[in-house]
Amino acid sequence: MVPVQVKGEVLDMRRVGAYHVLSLTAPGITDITRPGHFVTLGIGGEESSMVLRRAFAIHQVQSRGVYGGTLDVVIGVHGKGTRWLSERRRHDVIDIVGPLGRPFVLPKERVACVLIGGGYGSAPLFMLAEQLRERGCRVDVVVGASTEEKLFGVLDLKRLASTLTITTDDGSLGEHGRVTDVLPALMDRVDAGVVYACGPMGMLQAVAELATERRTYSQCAVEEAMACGIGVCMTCVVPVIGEDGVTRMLRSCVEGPVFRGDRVRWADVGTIPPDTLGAPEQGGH
Amino acid sequence: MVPVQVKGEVLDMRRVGAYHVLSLTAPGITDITRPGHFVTLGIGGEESSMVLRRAFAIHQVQSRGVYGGTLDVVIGVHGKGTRWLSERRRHDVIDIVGPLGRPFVLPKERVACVLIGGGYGSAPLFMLAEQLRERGCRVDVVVGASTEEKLFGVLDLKRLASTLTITTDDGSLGEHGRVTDVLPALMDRVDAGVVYACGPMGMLQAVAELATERRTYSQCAVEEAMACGIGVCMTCVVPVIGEDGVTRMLRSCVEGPVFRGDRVRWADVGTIPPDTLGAPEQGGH
Amino acid sequence: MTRAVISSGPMPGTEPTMHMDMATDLAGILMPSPVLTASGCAAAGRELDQFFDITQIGAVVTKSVMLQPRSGRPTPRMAETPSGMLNSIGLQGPGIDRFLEHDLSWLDERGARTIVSIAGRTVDEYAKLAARLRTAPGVDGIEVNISCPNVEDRGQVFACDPTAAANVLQAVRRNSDPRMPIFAKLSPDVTDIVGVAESVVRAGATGVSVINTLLGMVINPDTMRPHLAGITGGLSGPAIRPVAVRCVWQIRKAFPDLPIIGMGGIRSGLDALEFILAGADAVSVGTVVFHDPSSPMRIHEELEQALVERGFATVAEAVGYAHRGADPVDQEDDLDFISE
Amino acid sequence: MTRAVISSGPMPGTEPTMHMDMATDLAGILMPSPVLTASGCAAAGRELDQFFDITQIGAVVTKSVMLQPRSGRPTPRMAETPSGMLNSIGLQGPGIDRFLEHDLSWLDERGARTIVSIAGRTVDEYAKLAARLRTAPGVDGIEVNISCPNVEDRGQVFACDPTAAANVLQAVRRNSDPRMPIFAKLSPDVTDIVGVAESVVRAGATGVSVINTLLGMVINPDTMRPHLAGITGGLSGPAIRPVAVRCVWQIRKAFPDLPIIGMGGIRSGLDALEFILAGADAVSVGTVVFHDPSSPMRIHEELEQALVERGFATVAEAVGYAHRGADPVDQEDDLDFISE
Ligand SMILES: Cc1cc2nc3c(=O)[nH]c(=O)nc-3n(C[C@H](O)[C@H](O)[C@H](O)COP(=O)(O)OP(=O)(O)OC[C@H]3O[C@@H](n4cnc5c(N)ncnc54)[C@H](O)[C@@H]3O)c2cc1C
Ligand SMILES: Cc1cc2nc3c(=O)[nH]c(=O)nc-3n(C[C@H](O)[C@H](O)[C@H](O)COP(=O)(O)OP(=O)(O)OC[C@H]3O[C@@H](n4cnc5c(N)ncnc54)[C@H](O)[C@@H]3O)c2cc1C
Ligand SMILES: Cc1cc2nc3c(=O)[nH]c(=O)nc-3n(C[C@H](O)[C@H](O)[C@H](O)COP(=O)(O)O)c2cc1C
Ligand SMILES: Cc1cc2nc3c(=O)[nH]c(=O)nc-3n(C[C@H](O)[C@H](O)[C@H](O)COP(=O)(O)O)c2cc1C
Ligand code: FES
Ligand code: FES
Repeated sequence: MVPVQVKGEVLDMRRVGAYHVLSLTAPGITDITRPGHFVTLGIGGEESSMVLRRAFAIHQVQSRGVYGGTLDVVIGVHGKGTRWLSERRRHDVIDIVGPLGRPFVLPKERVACVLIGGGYGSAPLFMLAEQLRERGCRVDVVVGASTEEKLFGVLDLKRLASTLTITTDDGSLGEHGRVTDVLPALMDRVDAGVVYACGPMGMLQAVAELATERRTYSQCAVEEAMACGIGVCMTCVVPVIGEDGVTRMLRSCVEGPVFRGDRVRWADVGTIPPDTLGAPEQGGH
Repeated sequence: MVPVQVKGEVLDMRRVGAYHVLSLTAPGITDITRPGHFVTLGIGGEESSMVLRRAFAIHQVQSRGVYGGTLDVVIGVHGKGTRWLSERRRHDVIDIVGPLGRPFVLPKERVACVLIGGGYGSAPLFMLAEQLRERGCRVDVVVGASTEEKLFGVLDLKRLASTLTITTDDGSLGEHGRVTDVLPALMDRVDAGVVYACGPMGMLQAVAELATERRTYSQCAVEEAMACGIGVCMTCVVPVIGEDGVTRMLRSCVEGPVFRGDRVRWADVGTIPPDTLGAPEQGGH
Repeated sequence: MTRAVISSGPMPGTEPTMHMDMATDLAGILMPSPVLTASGCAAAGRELDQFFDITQIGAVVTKSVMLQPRSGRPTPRMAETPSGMLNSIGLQGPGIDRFLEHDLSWLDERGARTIVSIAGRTVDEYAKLAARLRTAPGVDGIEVNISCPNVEDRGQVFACDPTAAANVLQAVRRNSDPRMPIFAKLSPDVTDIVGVAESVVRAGATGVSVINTLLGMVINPDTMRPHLAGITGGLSGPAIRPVAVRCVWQIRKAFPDLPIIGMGGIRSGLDALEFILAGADAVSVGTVVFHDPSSPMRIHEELEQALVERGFATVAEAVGYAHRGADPVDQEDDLDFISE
Repeated sequence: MTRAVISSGPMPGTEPTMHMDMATDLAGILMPSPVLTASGCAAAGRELDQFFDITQIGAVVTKSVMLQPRSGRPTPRMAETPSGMLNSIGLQGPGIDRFLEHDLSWLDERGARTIVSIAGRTVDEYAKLAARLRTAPGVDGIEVNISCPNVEDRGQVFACDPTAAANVLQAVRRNSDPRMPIFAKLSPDVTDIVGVAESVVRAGATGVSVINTLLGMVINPDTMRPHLAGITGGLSGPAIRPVAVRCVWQIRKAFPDLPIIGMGGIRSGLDALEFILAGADAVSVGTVVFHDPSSPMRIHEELEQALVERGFATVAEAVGYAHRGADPVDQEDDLDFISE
């Protein structure tokens, strides 16, 4: 899979709850996209003061049709770049690079899969759910958010999943609480073989720890601030334990964003654990 | 006259020859605008890398109506700021400061006036012509440009002026040549009392010198690069001889843009003439 | 640091329209706001007074004035650059006499607080300027622009040499009322800005203004020559903000109690807050005035809002707040890589 | 200056699609283009080779490598700033052994020209790195990143002290093949960059790379703490371009024949032209690669177009062209004001 850089045309921009769903033409990208891939978008036009691209999980792709491949991303307005994006209109042109990153790994066997999405983190789970079902896997989905309008795609996910469980911190929809409150029971009930998660770091940590405790294989898509998105700048690192037991600071844009949940040192994210390869304390430098 | 800073809404943007005519609501500005005033416009939106405003002569004002005052400016696309402006559409909002600068001085007597515009320099002459005619002055207009499509407002000026003479460098419309080729004969013919000019520096110099030779009073609106447009930065200076015979570097944004043609040291623009007040060579500093 | 004691965190649920007391004591200058204008970006206040009431901001810092009238440099004097601009005005100005008569007296009558910026070509010129200001009414403080070449030392810029800088400040101090607050305006174009700060403070500066512009240049692609008539110019605007914040941070870290006026690319209340958290007691708005002539007042209001939302009761509480607490990373900073 | 002789002006009517020979001789490195990548912004070329053919640009300048593997700094490692960014990566890297095996060998096989950037914490580490490179195939040049703190001298950054900088360059020169082009990468955070250049050239540097990032910082308005885990970081991107062009200009003026690689905020072919006219023999594209991963190739093409339009037959003709002719203003520059 080789990422490409293309000019995409805005086909549609619509509000869904607290989010904006942006549909773009993306010739050359959609054919090779797999669930968990992301794109980066150029921001603010030619004379923009914002020099860095913004990363978004690919939500959906439509490979055929008159536009030769289109994709959707789900945008939560956070700062000035996402605000600018949310103001784009039909026919505006946006620079796209993708597909980027390592996608979710799909099981060879027909195991039961539990998919967990926090906020807009449910966006990449749609494609994942579809492909898992095509392989004959049972798919159960849990989505959570602080409040109802920050849930994304509840209706569609209901259609894609055997069961959909919803949690909100304020109880405005579904269970009152967090995704991890309902996860253990669900994992037991369906005899989960794999857990997939995408959402805020805190949620990923909790989900991964739960899965690891229960010796269930987990795959988590992390979100670290990225300057380049293509592996050349080293801004997006997280501490990950390798096959050899050694912790390294891995680039989440190319070695992630999807990591095995039991390999990421969640509690140490934002630090350099002292036993990391090349850490300052080690080896005297 | 106190300038104000207001948010203007784009009412219309239309192409006229090589130019774009931008109509904006400008409450509070239009009532106090006089011919020769200019406005500065904020460029590129909030996250723009372009921190400086751009200056434009006020072409027309409509003081009443549902919008509580609207104004037109004529934009020649030159660099990135004017390109951005030319891409604005109805309902976009633009930050306006104005009216700025010293306007043209109008004669007390009913003298014959010759107005000369180079390129978009004809834009501020419309209001001027109207007001001169209201005072009973005869108005003759000369407009020149490199080529036909860089002439602005030929049809309307024909209506406003007793005679309209057109020159183009390439002969594509009107006389083949420069405005100064036709000016002496015209001045003689109408017995010009005042000459008004707006256009490129080279043209202003030629017109002013012609007028001064013939002892005709002239008023020239200059165009120097301006960082602030309101008199606080000192970037826009030109060498001007004062009533006391002393040359000073005067701010064209507040002491101009309209200067007496015989007072500007045209040949020395872009230098500090050695006899300027405070010049390095003088007084040993 | 002692200046930055605050126990309460941000107060959630604070009304977005709440007001607080923005009063600021800058080295004894009592001001209704910590927001000032930057020298050279507000002339002597008159023009901006058309856009907002200049008595409502902290103070007007006037364009650097010299002993004699000065014509400045030829045009072009400016170039726009990404998120910034270059200027090369050459300190055009009326000279101190006309400034006192015409500009300072107007500011005084108008009731604005005024910090007068002075610039000289020799230590003696600075001394004379200070002496002239000593008897002038309406001077609340002096800012000493030392980013000028010393004609007695092969044009070496005072601000780039700690000794030369100290000589200027000492001369100004000696010729001023002992109670007059004197700010040395520092250049970022030095290897060690903290060292220069130390030097001017020892020489008698009450505080420092940081930063002046960075030396830069633009080549015009059409003429294929330097765009500015002066060849090089001073870079200002939002582009330089991270450099300015770093300079304020370093100086505040070294001098917990030194009055600091911070500036460099401030465009919004949050930008002003950044400087205050880094350690500035007050802030100056420069280039952004050209973009938005009402900005000093707007920034004052946005800053007030930002401080209220974060639960600060006074401006002083926020000064240097980013330095609070122990900071292990900061400790090892010097031994790690400062730049890639 | 002798490098910049051209008699013909721009040729009007030149076809916009015309090509020219972009071949560039950078201190003996023969390259098909004067456009390089900047160290730390292209890793070791592999990732960018997905977006354009890295053998078609001048050279890949690799991320600064150290003797040992290095984990770098904690995150956050970056902040976006107006027209720029701050980074504080802390030179994360695999160490020289793995770099040679894994990265350099790939670049060599791929047929790309490679300038290897090295970084050390002591003069001895630089010496060892140079010695390791001496026997490695595929090294076309060495860039010595001296913006590192000297652990043997209280963390004083090598690049900020002409003597320390010279010691590093001397050690690298002594341990390298005498014909190996060695570039000292200079920091703009100094009072006198020409002095540092002089010092490293005397010590054996073949040329200089200018500029590295400016030291900056951002305070996060939410946490009210420095945004970067490393507190300060390096400012790069279009925001710093005027500073970078000025540094190239000053060094070219002092050294008419010194090979110079210019960089700092290059985004377009016209930006690259600006550096070349100011005196750079070649240019590196850094931060803008993050914005546009194809940019080095795009900039090569835009630069070619810009040179053709201006009537240059070779890149070398344009190098330093902005210095041409007598310049009265420039003469008096030193005695006038360099900054407001
Ligand atoms: C792999 C990946 C996938 C993502 N998928 C989505 C998605 O599907 N939908 C969505 O709404 N958002 C997604 N994000 C987060 C999105 O990239 C940020 O919200 C966005 O970059 C914030 O930009 P801003 O201009 O609004 O904020 P600003 O605060 O102005 O951004 C300043 C800088 O910080 C970076 N930054 C700030 N917050 C984040 C963040 N949370 N994550 C990464 N970088 C950040 C920005 O990229 C930018 O460089 C994803 C991030 C990553 C890394
Ligand atoms: C008093 C006055 C009245 C003007 N009236 C008009 C008008 O009616 N119609 C019109 O099309 N143009 C007018 N101009 C010129 C117009 O302001 C410039 O064309 C415009 O600023 C160029 O901006 P840009 O972003 O396209 O070019 P850029 O080259 O990107 O501009 C870069 C910087 O240089 C300044 N600059 C560049 N060229 C000029 C110039 N010719 N004059 C002044 N500043 C310049 C810009 O303001 C900006 O700060 C006027 C200028 C002045 C001073
Ligand atoms: C056009 C212009 C003129 C300036 N003149 C002076 C001056 O006379 N004296 C001085 O100390 N600083 C002067 N400065 C520097 C500013 O006061 C300020 O230190 C610098 O521009 C950084 O702030 P800013 O980014 O907000 O503009 C000038 C800056 C500009 C842009
Ligand atoms: C993320 C990042 C990492 C960098 N790493 C290095 C490095 O390892 N070695 C080095 O000499 N310069 C490094 N630099 C500096 C660049 O090579 C370059 O000198 C500087 O960024 C200015 O160019 P630019 O504005 O085009 O980025 C780095 C810059 C960035 C933005
Ligand atoms: S974002 Fe640049 S390496 Fe990951
Ligand atoms: S443009 Fe600032 S003084 Fe005229």
